[in-house]
Amino acid sequence: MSREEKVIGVDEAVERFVQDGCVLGVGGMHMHNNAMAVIREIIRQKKRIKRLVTSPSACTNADMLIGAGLVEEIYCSYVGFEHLGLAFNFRKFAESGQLRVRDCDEAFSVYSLRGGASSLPFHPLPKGLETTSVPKLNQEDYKVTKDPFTGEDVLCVRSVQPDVSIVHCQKADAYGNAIFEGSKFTDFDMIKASDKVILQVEEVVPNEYILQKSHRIDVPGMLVDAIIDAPFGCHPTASHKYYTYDEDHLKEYLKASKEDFSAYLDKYVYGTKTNEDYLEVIGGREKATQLMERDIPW
Amino acid sequence: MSREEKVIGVDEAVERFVQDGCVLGVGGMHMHNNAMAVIREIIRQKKRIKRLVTSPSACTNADMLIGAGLVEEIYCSYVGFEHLGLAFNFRKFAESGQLRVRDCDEAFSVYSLRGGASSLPFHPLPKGLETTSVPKLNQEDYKVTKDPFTGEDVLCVRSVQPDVSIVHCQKADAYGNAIFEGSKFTDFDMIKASDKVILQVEEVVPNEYILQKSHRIDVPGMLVDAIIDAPFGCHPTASHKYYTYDEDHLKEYLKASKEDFSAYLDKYVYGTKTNEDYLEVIGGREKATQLMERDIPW
Amino acid sequence: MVTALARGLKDKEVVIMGAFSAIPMLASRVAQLTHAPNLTFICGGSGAVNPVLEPLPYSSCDDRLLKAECIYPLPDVIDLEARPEIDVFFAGGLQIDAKGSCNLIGIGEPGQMKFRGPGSVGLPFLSRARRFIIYTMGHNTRIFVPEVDFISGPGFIDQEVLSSGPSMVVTPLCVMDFENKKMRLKSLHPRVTVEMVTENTGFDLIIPDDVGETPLPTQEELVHMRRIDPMGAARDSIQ
Amino acid sequence: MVTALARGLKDKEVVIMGAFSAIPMLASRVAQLTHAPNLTFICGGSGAVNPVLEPLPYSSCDDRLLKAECIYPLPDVIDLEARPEIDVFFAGGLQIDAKGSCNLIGIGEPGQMKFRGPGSVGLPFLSRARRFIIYTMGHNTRIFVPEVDFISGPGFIDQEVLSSGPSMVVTPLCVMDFENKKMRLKSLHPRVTVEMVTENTGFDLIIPDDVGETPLPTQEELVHMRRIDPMGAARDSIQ
Repeated sequence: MSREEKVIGVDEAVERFVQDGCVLGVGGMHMHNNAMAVIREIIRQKKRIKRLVTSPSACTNADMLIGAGLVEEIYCSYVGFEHLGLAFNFRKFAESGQLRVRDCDEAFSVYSLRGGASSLPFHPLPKGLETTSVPKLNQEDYKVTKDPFTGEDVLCVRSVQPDVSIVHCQKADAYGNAIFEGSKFTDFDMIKASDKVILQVEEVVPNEYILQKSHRIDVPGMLVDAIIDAPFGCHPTASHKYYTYDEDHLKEYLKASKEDFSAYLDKYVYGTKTNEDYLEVIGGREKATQLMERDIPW
Repeated sequence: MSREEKVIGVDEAVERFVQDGCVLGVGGMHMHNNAMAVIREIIRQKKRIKRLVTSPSACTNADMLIGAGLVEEIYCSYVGFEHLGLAFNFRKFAESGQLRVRDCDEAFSVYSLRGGASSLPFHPLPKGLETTSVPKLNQEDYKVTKDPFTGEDVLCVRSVQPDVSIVHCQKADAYGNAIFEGSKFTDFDMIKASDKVILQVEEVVPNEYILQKSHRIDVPGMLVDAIIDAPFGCHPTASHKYYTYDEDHLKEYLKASKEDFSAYLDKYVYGTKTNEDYLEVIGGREKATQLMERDIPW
Repeated sequence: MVTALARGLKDKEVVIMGAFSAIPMLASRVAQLTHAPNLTFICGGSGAVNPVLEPLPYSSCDDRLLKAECIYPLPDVIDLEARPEIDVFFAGGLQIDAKGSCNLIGIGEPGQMKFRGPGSVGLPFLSRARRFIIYTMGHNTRIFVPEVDFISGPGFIDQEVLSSGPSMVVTPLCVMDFENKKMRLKSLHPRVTVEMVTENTGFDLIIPDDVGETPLPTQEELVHMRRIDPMGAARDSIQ
Repeated sequence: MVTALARGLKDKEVVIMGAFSAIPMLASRVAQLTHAPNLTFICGGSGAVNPVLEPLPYSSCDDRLLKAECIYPLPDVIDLEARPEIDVFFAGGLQIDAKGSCNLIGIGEPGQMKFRGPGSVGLPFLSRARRFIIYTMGHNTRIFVPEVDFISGPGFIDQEVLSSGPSMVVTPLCVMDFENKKMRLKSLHPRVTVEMVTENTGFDLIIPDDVGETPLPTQEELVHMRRIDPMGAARDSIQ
């Protein structure tokens, strides 16, 4: 008998692991490490998302799914484009009521997933967070219990366990043992909390590489269900230590989302069948080289 | 102005940061990474410990303090010597009532410190852990509250924030930025939960080394109050990837703790003033070489 | 702005900032290189602790921050935000009110916002930081309102919080602080008048007799700023 | 013992073990190299996932385990112990009873134990593992008792738990399983008789008609065992 590899095509991964009506986690933060190759495939397959779970700061990963009309509700700590501006699909769908926003904050993003990762029924919050408007706006996910040691009221959040999460790592072997070369954001807790995990990677490395670097392995393979080999798969966002975000493309995206987002989707998502197609459309090797070449301190 | 270094003598560190009657955390697990140079100094200075907090599996780090008569109570998930046998000081003091044992388990060890690290008033447990004798034996630290989302009863543990913790890392710079070369056990959560942290290290490395390895730094310096430069300071336990535990010495220790522990303390603790003295008494360079030379797969 | 923020930080403090923070990052690094060598600063989502910052990036999660003393995982950063270790939290908002509360949730009524904001992110932790500093890239009456529509980060509110509250507000026009829990003009940036500030503030700002001028950067500060920020990320941030 | 344990593991299972685990570590690695290539095993406190194990160390936290596919931090391992991912938990105890409950707390009455045990460590998580396997380095009436004085890890108890309970017990004398939630002899190791087992067991063990002989290691298993464990850590573990 021999060991089974988990590297499969993005189309197969989405077909098998992303069910219509699922609770979907998407990793990455701001315009970094968004697993866009898989997210574009979710849009191609028109999978409907019951509830979207993100890091404390979501970006295109959430906004594109929303703009494609696939998201029913979102746990929202922040959706935006940092210094590049606001997320227009998110705003439009939220303001028109097509998207239900379950307001939350950074503490919810982290502790709800940690509660999920530890199989806790709920997760208490540190004192003070009850003073904002967030728990008042979202009484479904923030509730009060008694501290059994002091009898005082304590605000708690619901534990969250996504049905499936889509996370980007820089390297993994064929069995799912994976390395974040840069920041991990909240992706590791998301992986731990999720029932199924699709890992998009820049490169698949040999198992021997993993064994030589055991002190650097962030994700043990047992937590991973499918590996998608998608170089430049984060575009237009960055993949830490591999390439930076494509500011020109993000500005084009933001303009499109203000004006005619379906044209954007037609050109870049429905009009491309694979990650390779997509990379040709956004500018091929020349664009890739440009995003890799930059001043770095390390 | 220039940046202040945190490397100080072990005597000064214990005088300044370990108060009589404190809640003390000691890092390491089984016969690995016990910060014994600092613990021996605590015994020399006869600091009284109100409550001892350990990893899920304590060893000499707890047993020696108990045998020196300094510990009033202990959160006990396990105190022992794994394949080498039971902890006799612990047994003797527990059975005679001189030591108050607050029975707990691995889940308590981890989640009570995580609760402390996150400033939570308490920490819920996953369902099922209420079925053992542990919460019945320790109703002070295990209590039941309501899940505010379902109304069901949920067993919870007290959050723990040690006044000071003594942890061993392999490397740190003079500002406390530190690396665990091997396993971290539960030491990182202990550091996060503690008010003050004394870090014992095998070697102090330059800040430039840290900046070159930023992806490998486990502890940011802001969490560390004092750094103790103590090569071989874990003896008779191991320091991961530096040297193994001294099985002969541990057997001598266990024999002494069954028979005449004060003679052991006189010879190895009260009879030595510094870590350097101690290393001479246990066999000097020859012993050190022997513990470093062994078959390793990496 | 950078100079005012840098001088607002003290030696040995631990400082944290979130999204859109080129200016606070630069200010922290300048403080560290001048009067506050023992300052620790943490760049939000990237987890970078004391990054070298050459060059200063636009994004708080940029991988160019990762030459640092530690890449502290974000969940650990968030644990830290709840601990007394954080001395200064840098905050901002779509709306900021006279008592220093900040709003990133939106504008309008619950359930029918006419403007949906991005969300509160880390601002709720303002309730636990020793103090916080507000900075904003614009200064107008849409931002500075009498009372925020929603509270993402509490300023001086009626409920008790652990934080001592906001200590300073820095905008492209001026520096402000607080007197009896209400915002007060402290100093004007060069070429700015009191009228320019009051016209662009949607509530009655306390105007003391001795409004000073915001100090200009010293030669030393300028040298550091130019070396750290060759791309001009800080300047580009101002609207 | 190693062979019996190895064959008790199935392909694709995730297996976890705690302290004093030279034998389960060796058994897991042998299973992986023979019939279960997709088995994942985690060595307790070290956090080593799928270590190469050459040489097999005595301590479950030894740094010689750290040539592995991941060094998974212990708190994360403990989170995993509460998740449905763990198929098999290796357990043991000072006392083990007919229903498979294990005790590491001590012997005697609460508040006045005549023998204070080391403590329960990870055994409470037996309530959540899909199933668990008990192994013990001795087989006598002090260990195998009618009812444990304290429950560290619940076997077939009255309360409902998520686990399907203990599936197998391996001792230096024999292999046992469970029938109607009570322990039953399954096979005898070479040169062991039914009487030797019953005399050393403090309760009425179910003795079926067809007690088999525990299979000997195959040549392939022996080759792996000798290469992985040149120091004889597994053999030394048996009392």
